[in-house]
Amino acid sequence: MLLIRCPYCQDYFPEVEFDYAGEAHIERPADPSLLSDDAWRDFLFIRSNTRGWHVERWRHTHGCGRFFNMVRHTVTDKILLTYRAGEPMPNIKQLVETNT
Amino acid sequence: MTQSFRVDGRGRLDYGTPMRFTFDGKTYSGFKGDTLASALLAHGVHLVGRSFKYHRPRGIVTAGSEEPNALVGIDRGAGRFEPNTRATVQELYQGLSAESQNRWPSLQFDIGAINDQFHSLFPAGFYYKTFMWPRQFWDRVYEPFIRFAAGLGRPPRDPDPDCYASRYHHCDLLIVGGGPAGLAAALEAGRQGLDVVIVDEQAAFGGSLLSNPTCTINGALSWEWIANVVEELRGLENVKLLLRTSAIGYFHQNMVGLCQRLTDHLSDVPDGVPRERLWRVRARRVILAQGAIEKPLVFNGNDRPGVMLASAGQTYLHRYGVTVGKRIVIVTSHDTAWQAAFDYANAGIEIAAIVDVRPEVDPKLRAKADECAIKTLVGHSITQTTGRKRVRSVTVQATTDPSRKSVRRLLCDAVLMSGGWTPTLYLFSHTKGSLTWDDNGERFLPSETPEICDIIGAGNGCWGIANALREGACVGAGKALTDIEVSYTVEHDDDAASGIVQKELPTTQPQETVRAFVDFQNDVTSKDIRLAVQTGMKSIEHVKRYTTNGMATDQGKLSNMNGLMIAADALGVTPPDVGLTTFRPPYTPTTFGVFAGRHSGEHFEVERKTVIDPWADEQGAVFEPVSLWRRARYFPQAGEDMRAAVARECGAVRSGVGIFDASTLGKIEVVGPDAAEFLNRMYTNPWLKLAPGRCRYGLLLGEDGYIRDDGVVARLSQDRFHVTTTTGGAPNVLATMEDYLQTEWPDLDVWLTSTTEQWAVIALQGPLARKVLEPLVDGIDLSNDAFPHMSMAQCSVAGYPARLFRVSFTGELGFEVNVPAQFGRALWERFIEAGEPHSICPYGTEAMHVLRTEKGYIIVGQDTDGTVTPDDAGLNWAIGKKKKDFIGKRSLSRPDLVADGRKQFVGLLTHDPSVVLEEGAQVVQDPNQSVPMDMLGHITSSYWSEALGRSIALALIADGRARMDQSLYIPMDNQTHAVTVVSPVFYDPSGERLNS
Amino acid sequence: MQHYSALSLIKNAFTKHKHWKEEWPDAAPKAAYDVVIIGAGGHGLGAAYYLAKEHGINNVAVVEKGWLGGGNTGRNTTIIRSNYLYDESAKLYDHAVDLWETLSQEVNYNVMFSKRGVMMLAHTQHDIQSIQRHIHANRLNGVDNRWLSAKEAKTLCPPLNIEANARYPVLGAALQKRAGTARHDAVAWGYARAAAARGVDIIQNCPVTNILRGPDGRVTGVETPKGVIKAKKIAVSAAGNTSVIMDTAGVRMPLESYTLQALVSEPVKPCLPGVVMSNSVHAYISQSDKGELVIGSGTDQYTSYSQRGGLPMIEHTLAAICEMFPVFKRMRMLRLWGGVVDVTPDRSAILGKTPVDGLYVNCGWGTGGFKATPGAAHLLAWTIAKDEPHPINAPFSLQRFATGRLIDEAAAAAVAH
Amino acid sequence: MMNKGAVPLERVEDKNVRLSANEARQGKGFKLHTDSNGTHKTLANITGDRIKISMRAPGGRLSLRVREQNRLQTSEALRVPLPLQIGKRKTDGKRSVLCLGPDEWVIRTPCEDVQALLQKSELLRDATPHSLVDVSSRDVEIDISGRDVEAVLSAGCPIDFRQFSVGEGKRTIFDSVQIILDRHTDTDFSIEVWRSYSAYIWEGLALAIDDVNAESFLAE
Ligand SMILES: Cc1cc2nc3c(=O)[nH]c(=O)nc-3n(C[C@H](O)[C@H](O)[C@H](O)COP(=O)(O)OP(=O)(O)OC[C@H]3O[C@@H](n4cnc5c(N)ncnc54)[C@H](O)[C@@H]3O)c2cc1C
Ligand SMILES: NC(=O)c1ccc[n+]([C@@H]2O[C@H](COP(=O)([O-])OP(=O)(O)OC[C@H]3O[C@@H](n4cnc5c(N)ncnc54)[C@H](O)[C@@H]3O)[C@@H](O)[C@H]2O)c1
Ligand SMILES: Cc1cc2nc3c(=O)[nH]c(=O)nc-3n(C[C@H](O)[C@H](O)[C@H](O)COP(=O)(O)O)c2cc1C
Ligand SMILES: [Zn+2]
Repeated sequence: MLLIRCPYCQDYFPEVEFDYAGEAHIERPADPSLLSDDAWRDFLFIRSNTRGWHVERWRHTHGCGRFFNMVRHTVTDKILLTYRAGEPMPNIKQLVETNT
Repeated sequence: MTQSFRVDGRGRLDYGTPMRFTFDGKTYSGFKGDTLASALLAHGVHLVGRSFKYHRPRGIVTAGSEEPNALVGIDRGAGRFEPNTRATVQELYQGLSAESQNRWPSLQFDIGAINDQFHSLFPAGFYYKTFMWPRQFWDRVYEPFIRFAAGLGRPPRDPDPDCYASRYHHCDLLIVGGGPAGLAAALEAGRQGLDVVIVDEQAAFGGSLLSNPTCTINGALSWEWIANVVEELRGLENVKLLLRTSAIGYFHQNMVGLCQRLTDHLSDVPDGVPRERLWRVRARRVILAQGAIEKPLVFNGNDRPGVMLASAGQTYLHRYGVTVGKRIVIVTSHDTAWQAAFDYANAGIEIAAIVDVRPEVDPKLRAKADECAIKTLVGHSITQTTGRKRVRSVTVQATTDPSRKSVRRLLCDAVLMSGGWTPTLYLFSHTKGSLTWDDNGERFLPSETPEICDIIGAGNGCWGIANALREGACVGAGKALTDIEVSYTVEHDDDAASGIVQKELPTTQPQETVRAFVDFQNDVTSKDIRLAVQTGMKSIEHVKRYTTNGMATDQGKLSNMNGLMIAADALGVTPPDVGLTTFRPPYTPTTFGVFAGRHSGEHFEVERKTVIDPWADEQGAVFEPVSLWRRARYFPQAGEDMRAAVARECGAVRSGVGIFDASTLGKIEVVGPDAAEFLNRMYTNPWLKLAPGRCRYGLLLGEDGYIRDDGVVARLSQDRFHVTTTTGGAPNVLATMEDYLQTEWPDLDVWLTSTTEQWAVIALQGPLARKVLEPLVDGIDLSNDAFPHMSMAQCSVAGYPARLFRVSFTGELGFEVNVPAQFGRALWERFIEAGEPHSICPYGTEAMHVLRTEKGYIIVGQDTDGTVTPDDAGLNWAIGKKKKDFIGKRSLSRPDLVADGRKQFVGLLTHDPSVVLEEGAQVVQDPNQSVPMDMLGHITSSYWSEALGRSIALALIADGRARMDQSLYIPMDNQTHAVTVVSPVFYDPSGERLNS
Repeated sequence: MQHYSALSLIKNAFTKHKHWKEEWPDAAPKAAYDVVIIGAGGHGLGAAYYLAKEHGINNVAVVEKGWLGGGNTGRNTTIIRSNYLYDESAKLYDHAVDLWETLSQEVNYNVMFSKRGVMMLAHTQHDIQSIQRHIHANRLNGVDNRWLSAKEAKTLCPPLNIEANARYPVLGAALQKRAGTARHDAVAWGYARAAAARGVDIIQNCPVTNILRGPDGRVTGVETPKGVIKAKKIAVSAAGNTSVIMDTAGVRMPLESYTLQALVSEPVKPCLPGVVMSNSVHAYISQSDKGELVIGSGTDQYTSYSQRGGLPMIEHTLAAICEMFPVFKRMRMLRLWGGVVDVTPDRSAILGKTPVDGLYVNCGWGTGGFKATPGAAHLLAWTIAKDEPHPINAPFSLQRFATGRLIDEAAAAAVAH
Repeated sequence: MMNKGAVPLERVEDKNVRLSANEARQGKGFKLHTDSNGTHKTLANITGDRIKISMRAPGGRLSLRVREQNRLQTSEALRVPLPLQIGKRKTDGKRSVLCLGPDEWVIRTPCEDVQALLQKSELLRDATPHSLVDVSSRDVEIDISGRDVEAVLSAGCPIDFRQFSVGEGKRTIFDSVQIILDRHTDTDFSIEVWRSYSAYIWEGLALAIDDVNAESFLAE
């Protein structure tokens, strides 16, 4: 069971208070009707499924209720960082370097 | 029987409290403080079980949870039978009743032992090679036979009446293992004021010190030292001590699972006390001080009852006051077993010889042996043992002497063996911690772990009590291991701990006669491991799975290292090149019950009830579960079955007035200046122009274009909507809405609040509904003109603040009254009273289903299944044609969603009106085609309609709307039903009744 | 290939088992192959076998990053059944079950396919509707599946709790008699041995790090720590790791990899004759031929390649098992492990061609592809050999995610084993 | 304690009849069996010297949502103090306000205040976007106090009570059910939970108490 820092509550809480919500930074197209079937497929279904540092969404469902983002390593499950929804994707390479 | 193997003046038993117990029906006695194993040994009983494959007689090997052989069934009365309990762990209690396992008809005489005669036919992997011919024999003969032979203990047969508990716990420091290292760590950390939890799986703290009463620590004898430390720790409020508590698994971020056994050791178990408790401990820091486990030696006949680990011998002697035999042979490749010999000699027990396979040993040890007058055979190996149910002799021979001149036979009734020590790295490895190979010690040692975790004592490869204490004290104080600040003076330390690691012991016996066991329980011999390698199993993981080495209930605690050494030898590579198999939780087998915890029986999962539920209950309603809720399904009157009750309830709604508890519907209050815009983006329908006081049916899709949910949405005011969802869909709809709102459209000024349980919802449906309601409503004109279908108003009903909807899911004139939940029951009863003159009739979900089916209204999840588009469902009218976008819109134009042949929602009428079709039945065009048939679709809803005097059904049928009036067929097991495709609206298609 | 039989076993007993040969040689990669299959699970090994046997393509390598069979093939709960809802799925899995029936003889290796029956419990009206829909569709598709009353279910499976006052009482069940389990490791070993005997190279401890493509876009080979291995055709059959490898060929996949956990109890004498599954209560269970109860859990919530799961899921699973079988509360968990399952949006597999010439993919089997092993292997071999899908796997194309022609077994059932 | 809340359905033992799925679906084979010892658990208070649980009388409760930039304005207009930090509670007379999220507060106030607040909100609506929703009836409140309170709550609540101070409150879970937990003193807590979950929570607490009591039973 992960221990997750909610960037809104600014504290650590156990995974059971949170829901995973898939890969982060996949923005819904402003006008989907302009997309080809393939492009729309990509939006709907294609995920990076990264083996390594993965940027993903979580929601502190049974806490403050907010969606936020997390950088987690999908092999070690180590959490590098959590940040608020809407903030830009961090430079992971740099972060990893400074953190190790 | 007498306890003729007790040793006077030894043991930590309560000799004042004798206890009786039975084993295989025979009565024995022991003392409080004994384990079942020690009490049996006290009577000279070694033979306690039979092995898995060959049914070889097996005895007690260890004195701990790593025991592979001494597994017994424990029976504590009805529902309290438990198989595979380790006799070495089970504490004795008054009246304990145990039985041996995997033998028939008896432990002494076991037919299955015939397998042993044919062992050469059953090498590792034999079953992959045979039982294939003739093919039919597999199902009927071979497999039943294999399955019959499976398993160890007999399974429990009755429901377990015990309860189990669980807790979360947080601490600064969790210490696993209460030996010298763990205790010293707890002492330092506890004195610093940290929140400490220290656990040990045994019944007492002290670890290996309990088996070493002669050493002194800071002047105190070891047992005294333990008592002092434990007393000090108990006195500290910040320290929690848990005995009989196994750390079972090390999970992410220092979450360690513990299983605490609360009652299995008690003679009288108080009522209602949980049997076990699961602790989920989240610790800032974890210290692993689990010690080390002794390795058996692999030699011919090493599995005979009476052959045990040397340290177990010490434990039985010192802790339990029991000698494991009257004439004992020690066989070892390691120093520590010499101490066992000395201990036994000091206790006056005859040591036949110390057989040490090493060419040379520490002269100090030899000198000490001489002092004790013990014969030593250094550079000797065991080549054979005798004794079927108890070892009777061992044959030894010098390792340097191939000529067999040095062969000699030593009579004995017990053998204590030691192949050295394996640091316990199970939990450490759960963290995905890495191991390094220690060339000197020929063992794996802990290296890096991603967790905040230290490992100390014998588990860290350190030896000697003083060293263990020092490591404990350093790490407990939060210092590095090299920071020697606290030091302990230890006398009679057991620091002599060198040795060599062996594969099989050398032997001159002809290979085919050698049976040297590596995994006792699973009957894996060294030859099996070599055969696996020969067969091409070159990865240790393959060797494990091919031979089952390490897969028994001790999970390789005794067998993994020996297996590895032999496999490495067979492969001709070094042990670290072979590596270990993966360590997995639990550390020791752990009951299902403790994981289930409180969540059993009625507490298995929440059952939600509405505020009107008690009323329905009092009326004798029959309920059904709908997602987590239970809902009244129908209200049978005396003598009525479901069909009669439902027909009556439907009739009342169609001709008079029915009352229905709709409280479970999901409700969301959508508030803010952008509320309408938000709903416009979410739902297919247009919302911007909906006037306050009006309702609209809303349809919600997934981004993939398929129907997810529906419900009526009312506009309360410019910036406030009351959204309803399906009962089951409520949580998902809210979560989906929040998701879009927070992450896609954070700019919208709108907020969502779940009000599902704020409102009790009572539906009054039927031509007389207005008659019941009108007198109770204040200040609103309920006439059809003033308050038409799909109106809503905030008003007071029977004096309660209410949101009143004119809506209908039945096709009749209908109202839904929302009042704050706390008034729900009162209002319901008020309606029942007011409706009495109109014969108001409560109806349940079943009648509701019939009524809505008559009207062709869909139920999301029943008539749709996650692959149905609005067009498929005939709901295109619910799509705002001018809207540029809404969730799922883009998907609706994907090629397959506009292709021909999609399954469309239609009605079906059986040619025989009395036939009620089965929901889920498949529809075909040509009933005479052969299997596999071309299926057009399936029945989604099917009921007897009293109003129509016939059966009706809804279905999803390929190109359904183009098939109106076609005859289709429903082939069932023994007959085929013919149906006609019709519109899904069976009743009042013009909607007159609704608008009256 | 050395023939395995009772007779050979007896003969070898006389020669002290000294003459058993390696079941498959540990091959070093050759410079080039006609076909390289990435992933030595049951699917990949089986495909190599069928390529050699049925299509005469023997110049094949199966490249495995670890030990063969160590992926999900080696860590699954081995449920085999074919009573799926949609025609496409039913055909696919029934094709596999047909092959299971004779697999031991086919590869001369006893994979212990045990037709002990799989029972799926109904606890709610919704379950009954859904199960009935399956049963009827299966019947018309010629797939074995039938309805059992609760009592019949209990007769078949005595430890089952059918008390009416349970939180989720058993209202009935679907039974597929022809379904069951198999010895998972033996499937990998049997295929490996049979494939090796037909000239297939099995290269272990050799992770593929890159798929190489020529200027025309067609595949040319794979990069590994053991060097570049050239190949005319490449099939990726790497379960949880598929998207990582496909990425190197420039194909992004509709896949997410999750941890799925399973556990076994200590072994006990036979007490659970068949396999029991429950969608509403969320657990499934069988008893292995060795005596352990084999229990499957649900996927953990977040994507992971760690093969290691969390405790909450296990607590839930065992509560569910105790709910269905209160007699098992005193049984003990012996070992708990995880696998990495590759999950598609519609929970159905992807088996077919890819946008890259010469590159084929077999993945997305998620929590339920063991049962498909011989079928998927057979169809993958066909697809590689003919450069076009077999009619049975044609609907399982990658293309369906763009057209929307999904095969949504997930929508029809909550758990998909 | 474990009397069945639901009406147990008793299977009719008709020996020879095999129920078809359709029959089972239609409830055949089950007859109604009403439990004599009260099918509805009355939530009798639990009173012991180490732990007490009781149901709190209904009170007023509103969910307030407003963006940070409008927080002060709203606070002033409604005359409710809005604590800044998630998890903090502010009390003003009979009213107390707990911050649950960055834009979310729950206002606890006497029932009779609710309408007045809603009216004020209505007036504020055009000037200051916000949402105020009456949820008084949605939740029920359980008071739980006593020396063993942390141990009892720890049975189902995964938070670290050492980090949860007096005067704080938070949304969390108990036994997988969402609750709002408030800490009033070292040993006084209250749980706010959606109405239909309250019996389950109550039962969970009762079972937890059995477990905690066992500790004193078993102490050697
Ligand atoms: C806990 C659990 C329970 C399950 N229960 C069932 C069940 O009851 N019934 C059922 O039908 N299915 C079940 N499944 C699913 C089933 O196990 C899989 O769908 C099936 O085994 C997949 O087989 P495979 O051969 O495709 O994959 P795998 O056996 O996983 O083989 C893929 C191989 O590819 C290798 N590989 C990966 N990356 C590379 C690389 N870069 N280079 C070289 N090699 C690589 C891997 O090491 C692995 O050996 C379960 C799965 C799990 C995890
Ligand atoms: N000669 C012997 O018999 C012998 C054996 C082992 C250690 N020693 C001596 O003891 C010193 C080591 O002391 P130590 O403290 O490292 O080890 P220890 O063996 O004294 O203590 C380890 C303790 O950990 C407990 N434990 C192990 N796994 C557990 C789990 N998963 N959950 C709960 N409890 C668990 C055991 O019950 C044991 O009490 C060594 O340096 C050596 O000198 C002697
Ligand atoms: C059907 C099945 C039965 C198993 N039975 C046992 C068993 O009896 N004993 C055991 O230790 N492990 C058993 N395992 C688990 C394996 O030891 C191992 O955990 C699993 O293959 C995953 O590999 P890993 O743990 O090495 O990652 C079994 C696994 C499966 C799939
Ligand atoms: Zn938060």
